[in-house]
Amino acid sequence: MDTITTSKKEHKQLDPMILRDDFPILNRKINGKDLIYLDNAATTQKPWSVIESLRRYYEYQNANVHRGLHTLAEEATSAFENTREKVAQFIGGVKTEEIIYTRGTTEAINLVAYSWGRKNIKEGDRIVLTEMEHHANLVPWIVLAKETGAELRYIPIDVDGMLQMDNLDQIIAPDTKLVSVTHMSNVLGTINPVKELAERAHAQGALMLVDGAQSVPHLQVNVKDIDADFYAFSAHKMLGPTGVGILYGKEEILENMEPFNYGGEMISEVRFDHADWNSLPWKFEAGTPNIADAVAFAPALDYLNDLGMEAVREHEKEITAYALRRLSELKYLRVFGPTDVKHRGGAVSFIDREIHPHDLATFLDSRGIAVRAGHHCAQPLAKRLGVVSTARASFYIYNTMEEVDKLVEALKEARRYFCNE
Amino acid sequence: MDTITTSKKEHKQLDPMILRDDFPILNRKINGKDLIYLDNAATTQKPWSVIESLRRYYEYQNANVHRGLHTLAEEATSAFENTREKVAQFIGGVKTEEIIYTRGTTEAINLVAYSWGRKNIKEGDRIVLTEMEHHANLVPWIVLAKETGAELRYIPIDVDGMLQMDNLDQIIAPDTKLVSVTHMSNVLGTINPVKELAERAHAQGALMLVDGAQSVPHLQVNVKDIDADFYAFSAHKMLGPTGVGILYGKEEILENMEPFNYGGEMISEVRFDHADWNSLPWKFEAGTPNIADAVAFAPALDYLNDLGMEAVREHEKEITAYALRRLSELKYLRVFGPTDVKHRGGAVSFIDREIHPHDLATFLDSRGIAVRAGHHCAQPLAKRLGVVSTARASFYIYNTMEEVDKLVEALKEARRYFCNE
Amino acid sequence: MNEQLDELYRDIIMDHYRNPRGKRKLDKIDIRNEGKNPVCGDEIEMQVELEDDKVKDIHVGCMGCAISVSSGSILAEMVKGKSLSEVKKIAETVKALLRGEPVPDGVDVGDLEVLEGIKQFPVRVKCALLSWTTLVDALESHEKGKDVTLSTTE
Amino acid sequence: MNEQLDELYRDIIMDHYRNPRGKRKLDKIDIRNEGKNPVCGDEIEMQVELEDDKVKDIHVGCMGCAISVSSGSILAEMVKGKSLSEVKKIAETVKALLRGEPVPDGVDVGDLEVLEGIKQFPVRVKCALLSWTTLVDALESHEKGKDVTLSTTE
Ligand SMILES: Cc1ncc(COP(=O)(O)O)c(C=O)c1O
Ligand SMILES: Cc1ncc(COP(=O)(O)O)c(C=O)c1O
Repeated sequence: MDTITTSKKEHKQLDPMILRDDFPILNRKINGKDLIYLDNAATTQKPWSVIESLRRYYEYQNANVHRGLHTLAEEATSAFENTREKVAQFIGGVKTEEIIYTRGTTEAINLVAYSWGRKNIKEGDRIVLTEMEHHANLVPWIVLAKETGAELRYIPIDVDGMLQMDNLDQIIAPDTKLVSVTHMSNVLGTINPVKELAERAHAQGALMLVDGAQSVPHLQVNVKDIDADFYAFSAHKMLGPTGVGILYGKEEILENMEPFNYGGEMISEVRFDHADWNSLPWKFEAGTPNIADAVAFAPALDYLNDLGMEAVREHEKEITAYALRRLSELKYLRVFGPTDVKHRGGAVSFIDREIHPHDLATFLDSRGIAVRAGHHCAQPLAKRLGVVSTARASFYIYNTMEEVDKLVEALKEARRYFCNE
Repeated sequence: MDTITTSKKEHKQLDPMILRDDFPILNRKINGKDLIYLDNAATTQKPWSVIESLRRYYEYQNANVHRGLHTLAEEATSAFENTREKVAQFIGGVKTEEIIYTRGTTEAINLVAYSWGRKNIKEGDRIVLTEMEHHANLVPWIVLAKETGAELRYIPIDVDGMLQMDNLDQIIAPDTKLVSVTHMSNVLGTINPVKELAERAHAQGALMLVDGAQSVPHLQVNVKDIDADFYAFSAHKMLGPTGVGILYGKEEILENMEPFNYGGEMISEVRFDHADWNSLPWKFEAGTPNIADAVAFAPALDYLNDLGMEAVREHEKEITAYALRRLSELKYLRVFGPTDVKHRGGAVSFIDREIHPHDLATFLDSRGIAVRAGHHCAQPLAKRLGVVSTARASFYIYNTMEEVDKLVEALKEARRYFCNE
Repeated sequence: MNEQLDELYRDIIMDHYRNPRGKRKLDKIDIRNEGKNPVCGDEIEMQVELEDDKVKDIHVGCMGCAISVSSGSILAEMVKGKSLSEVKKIAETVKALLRGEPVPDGVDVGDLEVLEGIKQFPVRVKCALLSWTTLVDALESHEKGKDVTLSTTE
Repeated sequence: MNEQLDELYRDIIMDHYRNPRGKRKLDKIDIRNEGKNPVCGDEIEMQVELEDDKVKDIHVGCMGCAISVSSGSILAEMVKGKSLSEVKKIAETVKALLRGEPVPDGVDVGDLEVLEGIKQFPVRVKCALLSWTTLVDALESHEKGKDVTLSTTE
């Protein structure tokens, strides 16, 4: 790839202008304007290599996996398992037995709630979350707590949108069985101290689940260093196709869990009245998996590896710092989340005090700018922030400073349009 | 499409030789031979239109669905929901509220087992299956029966591989809460009288689930005519992409079910201690769905609609009848399943009395012929048939009589190779 | 593109948005209902005073975007003195306008016409419908003697 | 392609397949174990008679394809008189051959070499490994004083 130039510091830098060519959708016109795609926390765009990989799979290799004794089935299986190995490497070099394919982060967390939670969470046990969780890491636990009589506790956030770590011993108390926390907030951008939280969790004998939907795409993540027991993320938020997610789990924990879905592939033997389970990771992968998309996730990982996750993070810090500065010039905006980019990623939520976020999003769309408006699947957080919804611009590797400028211009224009300013 | 010629009887016929051009993979060479793909019961190949649809989606429309106020999100949502409408039409004109996206048949059945089963199946209740079920429609019920103390009963098969319908009142007895039956066996090819079974189930107050993984791709299915309460199938077995399945459920039943997975999209409101559910069908679709593949399922349905499901069925009857006749010439084979193609589809399982099915499959692969060998995810059935595994050739729209001839030739050759005949 | 946007945010809409009618809470409340649009987070509170099964007075308290607020305001202006069946007919008209379908006979479209521009913005249609659904639900339940406490559009 | 196929099904393999060694069941059984390859449905039953911790006699009953049967037969032929550590070493050699890796020093490859052709057929590698895994598991468990009743490869 020629998208990388080595800087003086022997530190790779990425040039969004060059790598934009790899993303065909960025040529699209929206309402007559160049598309400015700032909805990357919802899903990212895909490079040629991923799109081509899908085509190639269906044109040359398509077959069902695992049980085939013919060439296509062997090739499909080996491509499918090859991605699993890449994923295992990508998050810090874990075992392939510890990498389970799911549909996405949501299913990964539900798998834990069903297979681990329903066995291990009892009345009076405590599950610790934070006030900034996405519904995916909230609703499964609300339901589990209702079912079992367990107690939910939330680590509160401070005015900057950072976790308040001072009263932690009160919250992660001895009865705690699970601490489940997002690594990076999809609303505030906050990067949470998951390693420290894992340590606290383990000190109380609790397990640590990390929702990595927003972190794996943007940071170098090492699940072993964090010492997470479970780590969940989605391919579609990191250049990969929709329909593929990953649950990492420590082998000994997965070994002791019951399966989630039941059916083909996940069994070793079935009789009319009994079934035995297959070994890891297949025990958790019932039925025909999403083969093509798993295969096409590999070039997405290759792409990020080629850029280097440090370069990805550096670019994001730069563009986020710039965006925060430019947005702060607009006094009628309220911008949420940490102000120091050391503590945050590139999801920037804000409101205009006079224009409803939906009207703002519709207006920006008329300028070709795609932002999201709403509660971003974190309603309790929105309430905590005292708003119903916010607008959110979220950046990725192909976004430029110029696009930030255009966003700021359009926000000013919106003022003229809606408020006669 | 020019793949259709109208016959004298005003009845569409399909010409596999013409429509083969629509399937790029059929040009592949396997071990120097033309690929003869006879593993369609595992997964089918995909036409250009499906592959192109994936490319187009990622190049022009890719965005997350439902919550977006920008153009891409609107377009993606409308394409995603458009497939849902096509599916609703394809299976007999049901409501879109009754069509739930899943990963495949397996997940669809698990959804019912978790959301409906765990609420409605109690100790002493009976679940009725058949001896020919796929693990996907077996293991979820074995586990549920174990958990609840419910009883499993199996409708037996006769020597031809047809269901024995004479003692049915003993089996579908008053305590029965669910009858769950495959519409078409993936091993025997048998087409089961699901309409009659649904009537018997309903007469006892039980619900009827139909595993349609093998039927929807090959027959005209009308779930309303069958009066099925649930009906499950997979896109990848009917020209569509991997990673998409459908659960049809009657609206009033789905309304009264708890959700399965929990997270974004499936909620209407979330507080720190409580969550309310979204309306149908989204209540059952937590998290980012497999958007691209759902979108690309539409051209697969279009393709089948253009051919006409009657023509699909006619071609399959023809090729299956021919295959059964040719295979019966080889006296050392044992061929399973009904002999009359009125009662069966195009999955033909057989064994050579001297050559192990795996050796046979490896040999056929060396001739470019892809068949499956194994228990086909129906171990109890295999045992019932007195075998550990079988070889299976399964046909679809692009298979030709000539390919059947080549299969038969290769089977003879295998005899010469392994048995010095 | 400004033209399309201007179709959505016509002057009348913006006027209703800035000065919504029906803001005043009622003293005598015969029916209460709330409406929510879970996708957007729009919320509406509605109070109705009846007289002979007709809407005598109405309060519409809406937290939402320009479209939902102005649609609620137009509703407040239009339904006074109307019966359930008349309100239903108007709601049908709103739906038809938003979908670009022919409107039912015998309805004075009036201010409703301004809602037509919304049909270019499918996601916003729900915003415009929220107040109407909430009111129709409330009146229907009241007629059947049932309670209703929450209506949603999605 | 016949060449590749012939590499898989060499004459020696076919000979072992047609006349598998170790067919006879034992009278004195010190260790029993079963092996299963869930993907293929291959099943193996193994009986071992020990003498001073060495394999004195062995029965290998295998229902499976030519590869698993012949591999089991070769095993029966090779392990007599061998200790656990020696059997382990041979099993490692089998694995190495099947993966195309260099074989450990100090093992007389002998008949094992015929298994090399299998490496072109990744799915069949498990068939060849089944008997070896089953035996190693059995001996290891026996050494630790534990019971083993089932081994699987997948
Ligand atoms: C009869 C039957 N039921 C269920 C399934 C499972 O379908 P899937 O693997 O797509 O979930 C299959 C296919 O493997 C099948 O043939
Ligand atoms: C922090 C966080 N967690 C979980 C999710 C859910 O991911 P998915 O929708 O891919 O299952 C998202 C994205 O929507 C997210 O941002």
